[in-house]
Amino acid sequence: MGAIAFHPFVLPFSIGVVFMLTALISRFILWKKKLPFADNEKIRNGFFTVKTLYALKEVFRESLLHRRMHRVNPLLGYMHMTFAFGWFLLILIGNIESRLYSGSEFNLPYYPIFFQYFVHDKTGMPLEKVFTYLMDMLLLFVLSGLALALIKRTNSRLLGLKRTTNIHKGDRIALFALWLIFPFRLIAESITSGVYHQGGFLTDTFGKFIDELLPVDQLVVPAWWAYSIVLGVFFVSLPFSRYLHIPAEIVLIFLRHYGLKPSKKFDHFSQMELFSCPRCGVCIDKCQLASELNMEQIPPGHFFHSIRDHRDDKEQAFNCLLCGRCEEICPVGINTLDIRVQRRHEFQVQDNKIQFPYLVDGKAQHAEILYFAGCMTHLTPGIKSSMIRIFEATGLSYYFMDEQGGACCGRPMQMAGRFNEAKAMVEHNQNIIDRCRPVIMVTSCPICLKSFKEEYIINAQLMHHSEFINLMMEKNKINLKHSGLRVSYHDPCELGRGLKVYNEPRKVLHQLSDLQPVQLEAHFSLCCAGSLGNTVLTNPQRNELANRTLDMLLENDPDALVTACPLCKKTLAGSNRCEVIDIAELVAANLILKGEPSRVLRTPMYSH
Amino acid sequence: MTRESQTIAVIGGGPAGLEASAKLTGLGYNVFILEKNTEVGGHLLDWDRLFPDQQNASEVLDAIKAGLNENTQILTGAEVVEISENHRFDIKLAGSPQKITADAILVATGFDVFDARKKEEYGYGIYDHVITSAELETYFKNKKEILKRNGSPVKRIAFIHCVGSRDEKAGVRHCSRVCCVTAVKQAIEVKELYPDVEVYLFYMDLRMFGLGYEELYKEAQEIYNIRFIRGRLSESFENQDGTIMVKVEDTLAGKPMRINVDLMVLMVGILASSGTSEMGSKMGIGINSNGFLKPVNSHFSSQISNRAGVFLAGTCKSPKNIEETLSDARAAAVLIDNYLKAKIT
Amino acid sequence: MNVEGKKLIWQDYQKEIADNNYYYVRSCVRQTFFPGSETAFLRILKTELNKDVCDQSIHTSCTGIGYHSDVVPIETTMTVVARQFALMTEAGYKNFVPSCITSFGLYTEVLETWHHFPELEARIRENLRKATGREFEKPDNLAHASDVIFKFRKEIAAKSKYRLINKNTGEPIKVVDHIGCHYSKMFPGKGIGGAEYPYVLAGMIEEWGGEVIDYPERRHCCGFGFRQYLVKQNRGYSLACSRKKFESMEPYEPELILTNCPGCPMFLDRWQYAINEMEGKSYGKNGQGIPVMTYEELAGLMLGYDPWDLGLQVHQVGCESLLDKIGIEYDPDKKYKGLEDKELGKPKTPSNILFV
Amino acid sequence: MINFGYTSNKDRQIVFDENDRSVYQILQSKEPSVDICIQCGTCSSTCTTGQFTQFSLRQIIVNIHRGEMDFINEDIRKCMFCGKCQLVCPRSVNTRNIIQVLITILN
Repeated sequence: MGAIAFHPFVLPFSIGVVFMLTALISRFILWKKKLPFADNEKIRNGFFTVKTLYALKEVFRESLLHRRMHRVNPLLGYMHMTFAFGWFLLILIGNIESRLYSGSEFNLPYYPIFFQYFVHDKTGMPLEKVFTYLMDMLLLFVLSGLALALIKRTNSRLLGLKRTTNIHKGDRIALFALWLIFPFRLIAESITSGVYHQGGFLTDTFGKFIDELLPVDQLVVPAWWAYSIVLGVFFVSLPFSRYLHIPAEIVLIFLRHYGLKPSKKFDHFSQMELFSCPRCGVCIDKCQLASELNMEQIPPGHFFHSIRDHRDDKEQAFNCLLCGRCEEICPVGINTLDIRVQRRHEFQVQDNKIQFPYLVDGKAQHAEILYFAGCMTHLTPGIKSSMIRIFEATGLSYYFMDEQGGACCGRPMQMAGRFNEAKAMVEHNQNIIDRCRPVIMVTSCPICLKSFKEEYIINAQLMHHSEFINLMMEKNKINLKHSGLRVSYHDPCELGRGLKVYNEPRKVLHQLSDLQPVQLEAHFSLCCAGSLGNTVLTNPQRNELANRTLDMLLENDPDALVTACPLCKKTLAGSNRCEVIDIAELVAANLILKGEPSRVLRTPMYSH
Repeated sequence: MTRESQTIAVIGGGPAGLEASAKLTGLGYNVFILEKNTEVGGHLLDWDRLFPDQQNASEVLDAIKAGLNENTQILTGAEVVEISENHRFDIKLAGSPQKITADAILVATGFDVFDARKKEEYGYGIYDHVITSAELETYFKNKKEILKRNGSPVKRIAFIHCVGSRDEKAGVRHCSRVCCVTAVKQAIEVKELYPDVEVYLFYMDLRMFGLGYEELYKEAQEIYNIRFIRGRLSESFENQDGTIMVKVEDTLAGKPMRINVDLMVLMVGILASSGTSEMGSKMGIGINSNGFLKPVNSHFSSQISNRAGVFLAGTCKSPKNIEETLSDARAAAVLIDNYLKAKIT
Repeated sequence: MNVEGKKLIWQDYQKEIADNNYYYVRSCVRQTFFPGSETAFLRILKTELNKDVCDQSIHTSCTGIGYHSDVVPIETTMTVVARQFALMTEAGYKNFVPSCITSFGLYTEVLETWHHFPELEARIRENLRKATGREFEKPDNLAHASDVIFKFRKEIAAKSKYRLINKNTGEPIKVVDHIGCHYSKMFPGKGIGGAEYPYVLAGMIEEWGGEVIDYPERRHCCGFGFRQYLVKQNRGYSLACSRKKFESMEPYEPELILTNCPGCPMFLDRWQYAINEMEGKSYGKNGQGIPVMTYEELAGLMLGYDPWDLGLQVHQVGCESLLDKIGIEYDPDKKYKGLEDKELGKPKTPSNILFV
Repeated sequence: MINFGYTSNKDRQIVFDENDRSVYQILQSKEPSVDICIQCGTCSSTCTTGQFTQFSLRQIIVNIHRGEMDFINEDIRKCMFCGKCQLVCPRSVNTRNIIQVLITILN
């Protein structure tokens, strides 16, 4: 060996790497300094624990292998994997190869990258043939991913994506650089092999082919220049493009393992989540606003992009159903809903005046069960009366907290990003609940339940009425007969994706009825479009969405559609396309009561 | 006797009279249409387009007239002076030796619009920029520009509902029914012609009873930006610059309100026409407390008068829209046929 | 504005006014507010028009203010009214002419009530008989004093020394009329021209050469409204009513406000001063007030009576500017001199602008 | 200036032409459904906040249209945003966004 291998063409690459590392490290240091003390403490405490190992494992599985992405969309997963894992292996194996060859622990960083230029004869190197084959294999692997990326850009449907993300200026440079890296590497290595015949099955063959056509000995240096330049360009542009998601996601995974969580405010953790978005585009098709109403800019892929580019994202922030379908599907596990609400909060007028001075202490009464119907339930009196009937059937004592109406739970205000106002309502209701000291607290409205779970401190078993009914059923406190109806179940967003209550309502319905499957269920269920999370949608737009949801729900022509949320019930019933009933109503109508004939649910109003 | 040998006198050549005549001649009867004016067609002649679908009034009139056949004799300028009965009806016409003999009479003498001058405090006939809905309709029909007296453009228009309807002070207790939707229709037409004009409707209640009327109302709000203010005009005044100061109570805001407009359109109500009252008294037909002719039963024989052989159709009985008027006329034709058939056998 | 349309309405509200032998009943408050007015009325009728007018001192208040303030019950009021009619009957007159608009409205209301409820009239006759031993006939003709002047407006014009014309420009003087609410708002048929476009004062203005100015708040009350003014706490409401009228008429630049009610000239005159004292705002030209007059005062001026004999010195808003415009001669030194040159005392001048 | 012991009462009349009605125009541009309100009062009768206060979205809308802006800013802050009004509105006015937009405009 002797002299250090060097050629000026290594400069673009080297400068690029140094620049990128400097930019990234300084960015992360600055960012970490701004983290609240508690978060820094968590990082310090977690660093030298097994958490780091778990984080590394997840980085390997997610950042390199893209396991979650595979689950969502195998082709897309493969594409991401080739780039991430393939390139990673190229670097890793290339490093090993060059070290084995040089026998030195110390290598200049560019040496393995341009190894094929500096070394033409690897004779005597251990496993020489294996490495040559492996490196060509890996290059082919990455190139196959590149082919998919090109297809995605030109015809995303072939990859199972109806829509894909758009590219913007900064991204475009990085994207083209990235695309060019591997073809240029192939060309550089092949040309070099054309002269020195050192390559493997891919580069050697391709090198011979080029040798036939062109004067390869004159092209060696230019080809390596080109390869080095695109690498340099990519590295320089990385911190300013969407490819920042590569390092950001890794950091995010560590942070999550150290116990950092999104807060209410749009803070540095949110920004890290934002930068972790690879803009893969899987959220776009899942967003009903994008897929049904062509509101392309609403899904997180675009929304985050607007925030990152400091474009006006107000409309995007507010015009979202907060149904959670994007969060459910996100391969990176970004808290898309939290970020949406955080952004809303940014747009809201911060008001520190005393909120709702008119809310004075409400009446409280101790009972085993505390029932909070919720505002919306007051517009569906059938649910209220059914719940009372069910409570009475259980023989437990209950207190109907908002029987005469009460303050809102605060969730709609929370979703609008007006936290101070929401807090005032929470405090009001919390006070009443504390004084009631229930064993079980039941609510009919999943929207309220979500608020109770997240914003309140409730020292009781807190549950939705479908969970309560299931519990009572399992404890034999109530007995049900089969209604004889074929029903389909609509998962309310807040109950399902929001609170992960999927099984209880289904267990109850299996007892009561002939439950029909629907195409999109549970995690993947569609939103009814009545959501209080959205203030912008017009009524015709909501109707359109509700009808598409109904199309799916009514596929199996059920006798009735069952749901577990007063708002979903009202919204879906508004179309007059089928009978929509709440699970509580179905239960109440089919209770087996001692000494009293059970009521029969009235015949469906609408035939279809 | 056959249908061909029997004659029916239809008094009034408006939509009801013409439609009934068409159906009766279609059945084979001979019909005399006695029209006081120089032309048949009634108020449809003055109307431009009809709510809620903006169909041309002249098209509707032509369609009705197309149903008439050669058994119809139209006598215009024919004013009924006297009707005597001697098995059949003998009708004497003013200034004409000709006497019409008929086996049955259909009264279709229609309505008059309320004389807005009676609401002195609204200033019709006194202030320069106060017109009635009927006048506005002639503006539309004659493609006359809606301008201020000095030729400058009108920037703001107020439509005043219930002028001579539901107003005991004006001696009218009933609701004229069609003016609400007419106001909405005319407001939209104004906005179509002059999109920049601000249009305000002052109402007590908006009675959008027909299919498509509510939709028209919503369209007025949504598409044409027409504003509805719930308050009834108490009085108006002409300002120095000729604009009209409208004084209402904005009942929804719970405050008195004043607003200056360039033009005020009074939605005049529907009253029994002078001819209707005259026929009622001449033939001894019952008149209800609103001045309209009273059928023997307003539910199941609403086209039959208390006098045998005399039938009633159209707005001489109550305010109606065109559809109701024509249906009523056809019903009357059937009842007349039943009556005469019974006589034949 | 279409004057022809207005005239059509005026035609509908014609009113029978007796042409001689009047029994005149005075107003409680006018004699102190505008003391020259009633004297001028009698002088015009007796000396200019040679009419027979009976002016007695034995009649009382009609109780109108008390009645409208809810302190005098209606039966008491009716009995007092019956006594006034009895005095007329005893004096041998049949044509009743009150000076006050409130009285006129009240007499009209009482007569209408008796017309519809004869048993009530019988009871009142009985009351009067028991209380005073008097009997009465209902008047054949009831007309307000302004109706009488309206009736003879042409005769007055014929005898006039002046006309309502600016002598410098030859333009007619711009006059706004303000009719007392109780003149025709309660019984439009009893007022000349009805309630919406009353003609009683407009007719005089036109006949005497002036130009009648209509303005949007013409129909609005002056703000007297008894209870509004009599209770000090409510007085701001009274003031606000007059202010609304001033603000509405201001752009028309009226040169005179003509009235026919006891309260209206009082408030339209004094509130101009009060507003000026409170806020420094005045509604006339050059920071002056708008002169306010009663129809008798105006008629007297037209006939060449001395302004100080007519009592114009007790007006808050000075009338000299108007007198100068018309060219009426007057002696400024005599303004505050009473009969036989007795000093009346001068009013305190408003602090910020010259009103008097 | 003299204090007479009383002042001129404030006129209650809505002087339409002099009132500042710009807020309605902005509201209308940001939430067009405000135009189709028929002032039926269903929203104000179902209103959760209405149980505790005189809050009435119906009156807020009409007052803003007339340019009567007194107390509007305080009033809109009473709304709890629960959305019942939106569910009951016969004209499907986007009631919650009206509040949202007003809060933004008025601050």
